[in-house]
Amino acid sequence: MFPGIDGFHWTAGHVVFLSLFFAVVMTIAATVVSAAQRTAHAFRKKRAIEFCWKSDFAELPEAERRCRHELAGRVMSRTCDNAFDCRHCEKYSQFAVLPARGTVHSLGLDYPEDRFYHRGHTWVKPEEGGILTVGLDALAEHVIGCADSVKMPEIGSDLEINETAWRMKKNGNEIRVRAPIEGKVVGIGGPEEGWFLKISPRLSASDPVALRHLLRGPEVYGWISRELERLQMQLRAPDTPPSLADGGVLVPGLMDAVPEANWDNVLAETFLEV
Amino acid sequence: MASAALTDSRWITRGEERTSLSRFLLWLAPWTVLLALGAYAAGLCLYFGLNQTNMDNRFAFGLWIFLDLGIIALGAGAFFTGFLVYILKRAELRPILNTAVVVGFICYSGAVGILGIDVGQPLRFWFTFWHPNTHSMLTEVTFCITCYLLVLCLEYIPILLRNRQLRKLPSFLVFEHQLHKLVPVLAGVGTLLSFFHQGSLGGLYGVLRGRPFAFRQGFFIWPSTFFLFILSAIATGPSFLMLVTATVEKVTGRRLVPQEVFRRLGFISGSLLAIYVAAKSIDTLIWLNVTSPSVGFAPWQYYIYKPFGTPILFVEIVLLGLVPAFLLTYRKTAMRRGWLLSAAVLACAGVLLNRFVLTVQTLAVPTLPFDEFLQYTPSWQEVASFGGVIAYGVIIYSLSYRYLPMFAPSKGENTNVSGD
Amino acid sequence: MSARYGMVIDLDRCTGCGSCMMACASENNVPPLPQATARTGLTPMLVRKASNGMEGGARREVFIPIMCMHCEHETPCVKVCPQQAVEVDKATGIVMQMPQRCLGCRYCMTACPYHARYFNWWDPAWPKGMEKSLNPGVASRMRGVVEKCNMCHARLHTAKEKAAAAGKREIDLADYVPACVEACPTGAIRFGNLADPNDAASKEARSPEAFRLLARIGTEPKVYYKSKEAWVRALAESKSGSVPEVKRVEAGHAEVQHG
Amino acid sequence: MKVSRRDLLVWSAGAAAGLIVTPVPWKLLDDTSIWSQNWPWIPQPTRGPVEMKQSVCTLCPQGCGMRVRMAAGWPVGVAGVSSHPVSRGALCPLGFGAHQLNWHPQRLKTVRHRGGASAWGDAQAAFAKACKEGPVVVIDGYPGRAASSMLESFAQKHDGGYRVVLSAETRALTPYEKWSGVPASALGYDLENAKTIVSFGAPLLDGWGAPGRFTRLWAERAAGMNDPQLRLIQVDESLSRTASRAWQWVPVRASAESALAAGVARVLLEERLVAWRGPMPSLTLAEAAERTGLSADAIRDLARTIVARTPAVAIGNGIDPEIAALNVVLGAAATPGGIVRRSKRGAAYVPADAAMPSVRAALIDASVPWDFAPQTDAEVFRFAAWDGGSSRADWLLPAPGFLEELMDVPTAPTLAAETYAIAPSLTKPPAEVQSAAQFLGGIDPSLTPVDKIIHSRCGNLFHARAGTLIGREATPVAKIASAQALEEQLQKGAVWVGEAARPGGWRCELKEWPAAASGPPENLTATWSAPVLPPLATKLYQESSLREMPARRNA
Repeated sequence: MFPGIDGFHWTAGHVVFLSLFFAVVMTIAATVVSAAQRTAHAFRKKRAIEFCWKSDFAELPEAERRCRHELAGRVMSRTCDNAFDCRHCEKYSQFAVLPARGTVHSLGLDYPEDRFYHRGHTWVKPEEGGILTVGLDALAEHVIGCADSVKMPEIGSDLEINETAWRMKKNGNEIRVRAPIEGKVVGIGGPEEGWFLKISPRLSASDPVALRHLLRGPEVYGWISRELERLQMQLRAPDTPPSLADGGVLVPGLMDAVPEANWDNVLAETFLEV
Repeated sequence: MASAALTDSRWITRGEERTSLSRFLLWLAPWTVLLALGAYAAGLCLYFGLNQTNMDNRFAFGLWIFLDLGIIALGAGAFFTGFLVYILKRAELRPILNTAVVVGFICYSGAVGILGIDVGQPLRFWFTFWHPNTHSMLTEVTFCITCYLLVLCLEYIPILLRNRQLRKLPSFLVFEHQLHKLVPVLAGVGTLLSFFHQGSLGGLYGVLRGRPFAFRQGFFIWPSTFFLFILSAIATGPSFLMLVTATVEKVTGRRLVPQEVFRRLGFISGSLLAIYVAAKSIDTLIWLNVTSPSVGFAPWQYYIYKPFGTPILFVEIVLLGLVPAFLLTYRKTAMRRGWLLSAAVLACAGVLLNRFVLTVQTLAVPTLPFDEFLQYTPSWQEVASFGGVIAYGVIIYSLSYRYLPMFAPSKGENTNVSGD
Repeated sequence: MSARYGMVIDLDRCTGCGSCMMACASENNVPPLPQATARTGLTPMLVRKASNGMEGGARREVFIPIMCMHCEHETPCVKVCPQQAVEVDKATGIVMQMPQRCLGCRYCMTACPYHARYFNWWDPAWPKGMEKSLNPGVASRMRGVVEKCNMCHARLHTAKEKAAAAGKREIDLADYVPACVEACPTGAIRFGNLADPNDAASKEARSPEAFRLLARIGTEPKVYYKSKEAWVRALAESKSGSVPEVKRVEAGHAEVQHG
Repeated sequence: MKVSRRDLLVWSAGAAAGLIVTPVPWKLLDDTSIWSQNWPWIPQPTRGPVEMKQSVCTLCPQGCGMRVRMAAGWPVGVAGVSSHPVSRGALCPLGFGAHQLNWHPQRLKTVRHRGGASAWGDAQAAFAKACKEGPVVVIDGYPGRAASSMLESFAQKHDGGYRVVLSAETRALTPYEKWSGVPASALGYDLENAKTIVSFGAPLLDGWGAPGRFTRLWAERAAGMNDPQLRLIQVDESLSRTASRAWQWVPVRASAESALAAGVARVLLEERLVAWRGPMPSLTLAEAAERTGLSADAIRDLARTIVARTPAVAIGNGIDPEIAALNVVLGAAATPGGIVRRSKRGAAYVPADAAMPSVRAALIDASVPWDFAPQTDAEVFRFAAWDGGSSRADWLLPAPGFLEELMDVPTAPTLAAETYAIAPSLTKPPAEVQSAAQFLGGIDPSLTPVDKIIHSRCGNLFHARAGTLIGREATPVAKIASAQALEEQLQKGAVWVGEAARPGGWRCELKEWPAAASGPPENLTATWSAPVLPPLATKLYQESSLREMPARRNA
């Protein structure tokens, strides 16, 4: 194939054949290389997390991908096609003006009105000085109870939205809590005052769209009641029929109370994992 | 308790019901034994040389070449489905796509593995790339198969990376995401390659001027078998996919793909098979009446040797060609799953018989007037390595089925991920 | 002008003694392997037997030495070899097999209609000490490669050296005689340059009694056979052609005998 | 100038890059193919100076001329000598592998006594003892050699017997001894002048006599011709190698040859197709037809065909008086183209196959065919270069192998003229090896050693001034300067050929028609008498359907 090799002579066949062959090889190589490059690029542009979240989101069951406006009863049925990112959702405003029809009733769980809620069961509470506090919501607290171990991020580290904010371990299950908002970690709350993060958001909290993607008001009730329903479905003993989602009060430390359940699935669906 | 016992549930795609790990291992055990036996036999052949086989100077090709041609033909479903989905945009076939890729990967890697044993000097595998003789169909086959195996690996990676644990690593997931967007390119390349080497495999025998039983005239540098092989391969590939899926459904007792997909595959397979049978019949007539006599061989003399009598022609063309083609396309039978699957079995058997006739009968039939008809029975080493490849396939598929989202709806359909 | 070496084998003279096979095997350092059989052995020159299919007094048999036919046109093995381990030497017309480049895929063996190619199924081995008796002009092949008759290429090489030493460009054909030709006790094998119209061999090749096996396949073999008996010449065709032919010839032959 | 490390790095990198575009790395990569060819465990031929030696094949009494290729002092190939007056460039197939015989795994290298290891000393002692205690018989398979005369004179000195195992060709000539008084060893066939040859089962084209002699003759005068100058008629029960090539094949019942001979003779005599007058075979034509399975007409046709073109000669396979008698009837005895007396001399040997009672010991020379078993209970000393297996000899004594000892080559059986040649020793035998002659010389030093005998024989040839010396060119002995020169020529592979036999040097008296041969004719497959076959021959028996592996050869 190269000069100086006995018994080899070039023919037209070689030229055609080899050029074809190398064209193919090049194409294949190019494909791989470009895929690798794009990956690297995504990381450089800090968009890797976004990609991950979006492909995770795509894998979520239909029931978990409901639009907030459906939860609030503004529309009959709508699947979110924007990975819960209402900040860049052009449909948002046109639905947001509609009146909410969701019935607001007691959930037996404490969801204060002054907070915003993320589908990964975290709340966001604006503090003075544009700092935001992020913590686990009541349902998550009830499910997990007291975690065996918690791994909080470093102070000063940057969090992307939907990135794993902190990890908890309970009965051998790993729980990844998704960050409801992007920003820099400025403070960490320990076990005694309940695990929470203090975050200085990338866009200031005063920005109208800064927290638009988080649930509030009636949406929360719609969402939580569905979550409770799902929880009950998942936790019920195989033989008993599903009891109505009448907001039966959750026992704290559910994981210890019902150890035999398939917690792997329950936690995954609760914390938007695939 | 469940957490206490040895479990791999965290590796199984969420929402997929899979049998317990112990039962799965129990299922794998026999196959692993077979695979080990095959590996041992292959080792013998590599260490002591091909005298371990029952091949000889007259029967220079044996069971292995038949295996290669057979599984590569059946593996054609991979590139063809890819072609249908990505190039012809037949989205309804998506559910079968992953299976197609995995099956293709198994078939091709298996074939390449066997080829590695089959040559007398495996250490010199690279010579073909080094001193390529472009007039040899085998060169074309070698080049294309190596490239296509590469392509299949690349198509397999995205499926692999979508495993529940692997995807937790952001870099994997992003790479998978990026690669997946380029898969259509690969599908295109794969189609090109496959068309060529499926054909070249047919050409392999069609060009044998010295073996009038296999020799065919053709178009430009390609004998007619070149095109017949492509046709038969793409005709039976879908049938084989259907069979694999149906088998998995039987083993797992779960419905994996909608019946509609089966019917669709069946129809594609059937109509292509019909075309193939027509072409094959014409080719056979030309061969019997023109090609063969022109080099001094009267057709009847090929078929005076038992068990290779004229019935084999009938079986190949009618029983395993025309009949399944009809069953797969005719509405009434195509609606009935039972008919559909048995037709698919016939179709696959047909392509296998065709490869068998071309590889084995060609060598058995005498050329010189004082030659005698030859017998050949493979040695246990040959059979064992054959079984090893089968076992390898079953194991790879089982693992993929258990740990990868083979039939789970792939992304892209239900949401459009905005790229960079 | 390039030579075209070939042979004309007079089947009427072949007594099937096997001297050619022995001489060939010894010239080319073919190992005597106890485990080799009729189907796995190495016999670059192989004398085979054909009959007119009759029984009793009417039966006739002929011995047919088979070696590589050195096909000139569309040489099947050359066409199929994936890595140019076989080629037709332009200067001599000899089909050269290069074992050191052979992958051992055996595609050429399936391509050869004469079954004149052989595979080294075993490592070559000789009884203790016998390697001292090997022909220094020819290297022994290794397991896993294909080999065949190279028309005693080593002898051609020697002849070339001799010619070169004498400052001649063309070799003297008397210096280049393949082992089988040299060994034949009846002189049944005539070796020569078929491209030279005055060469005895090429003259014989053009005689009406000359024929080639499977000539109609169209590979232009350079090994010719000749016989006065029509039923033997009928062997040029495959069975289909020859079976009825032999019957007719046999009748003729019978009277030839007692006449 | 000063070279920084950085420069070095840059340069080496550049060099590496540059190397890629030269053919060197690719060429090296390509050469790995050649390396992968030469694994250490693959034997390769030993290189060394190549030279051609001329000699004579001594593996059987046919004495074919042999060109031996020597490399680094070892024979690496053999070929025929086209100038050789007898073999004319031909060798038997087995001869072509002979140069590898000395490496045969069954080569005898040590003295063996009743299966156990022993030493020459013991063998010598045992034999000397035997000589004192009683008569010893010396058995030779290749009479007429210098070594033979040593064996013979030893036997005479120690009032023992000298017996000979004659070749089948010579045995076929023994019937004439009775009728003419001429020893069979002095008779031969004048094939060169025959026009019709009737072979009664003799494998004329398959190892009968010197391979080159008849095959060449046949190829020149008969092969493939419808009306050849030399008509070969083969009487054979099956389509043998010779029958399939013969001008005519006469298929007869098994071992009905002599009956056919008698039948033919009767037709010849009754129809007065021959001049000869004498006793008529007792067998009637009808009986002959019945015994042979041929029609009476077929036998008549055969008889007429035989005399249609004369001289005609019948050749039998082994001792068969009726075939000999047929030759007398045909007038083939003592006429050109028939059976001729080739020498005045020629001893009548005592055949070894007769029973040998009251013999103390028997010494068997290496030239005696391996499967010959003496009819005696004496202590047997068997010389052999190879162990053919299943030997009943008490002593197995390792003899020199092929081309390992100096030998002279007397006239081969069936030849029409006398010949003499010398086979020098080309390679040196392994230690521990002795020929029978050397052995006897060791016991009785008064015996003249082989080289002396050869020397004196050359002297006699020279002084006789008869015949021609045929080397590269033929020179009459009369023209040769000295006995010395003659011997040197012979040492270089030249052959002495005596005068052609004069017509009618002898007469045959056939008083009455001989009795039919006792028992079936011996089946002579090849003249090969070595205990083993060359490995390559064994290989070809295995790897081709050309020949059946001889049962008796466990090579």
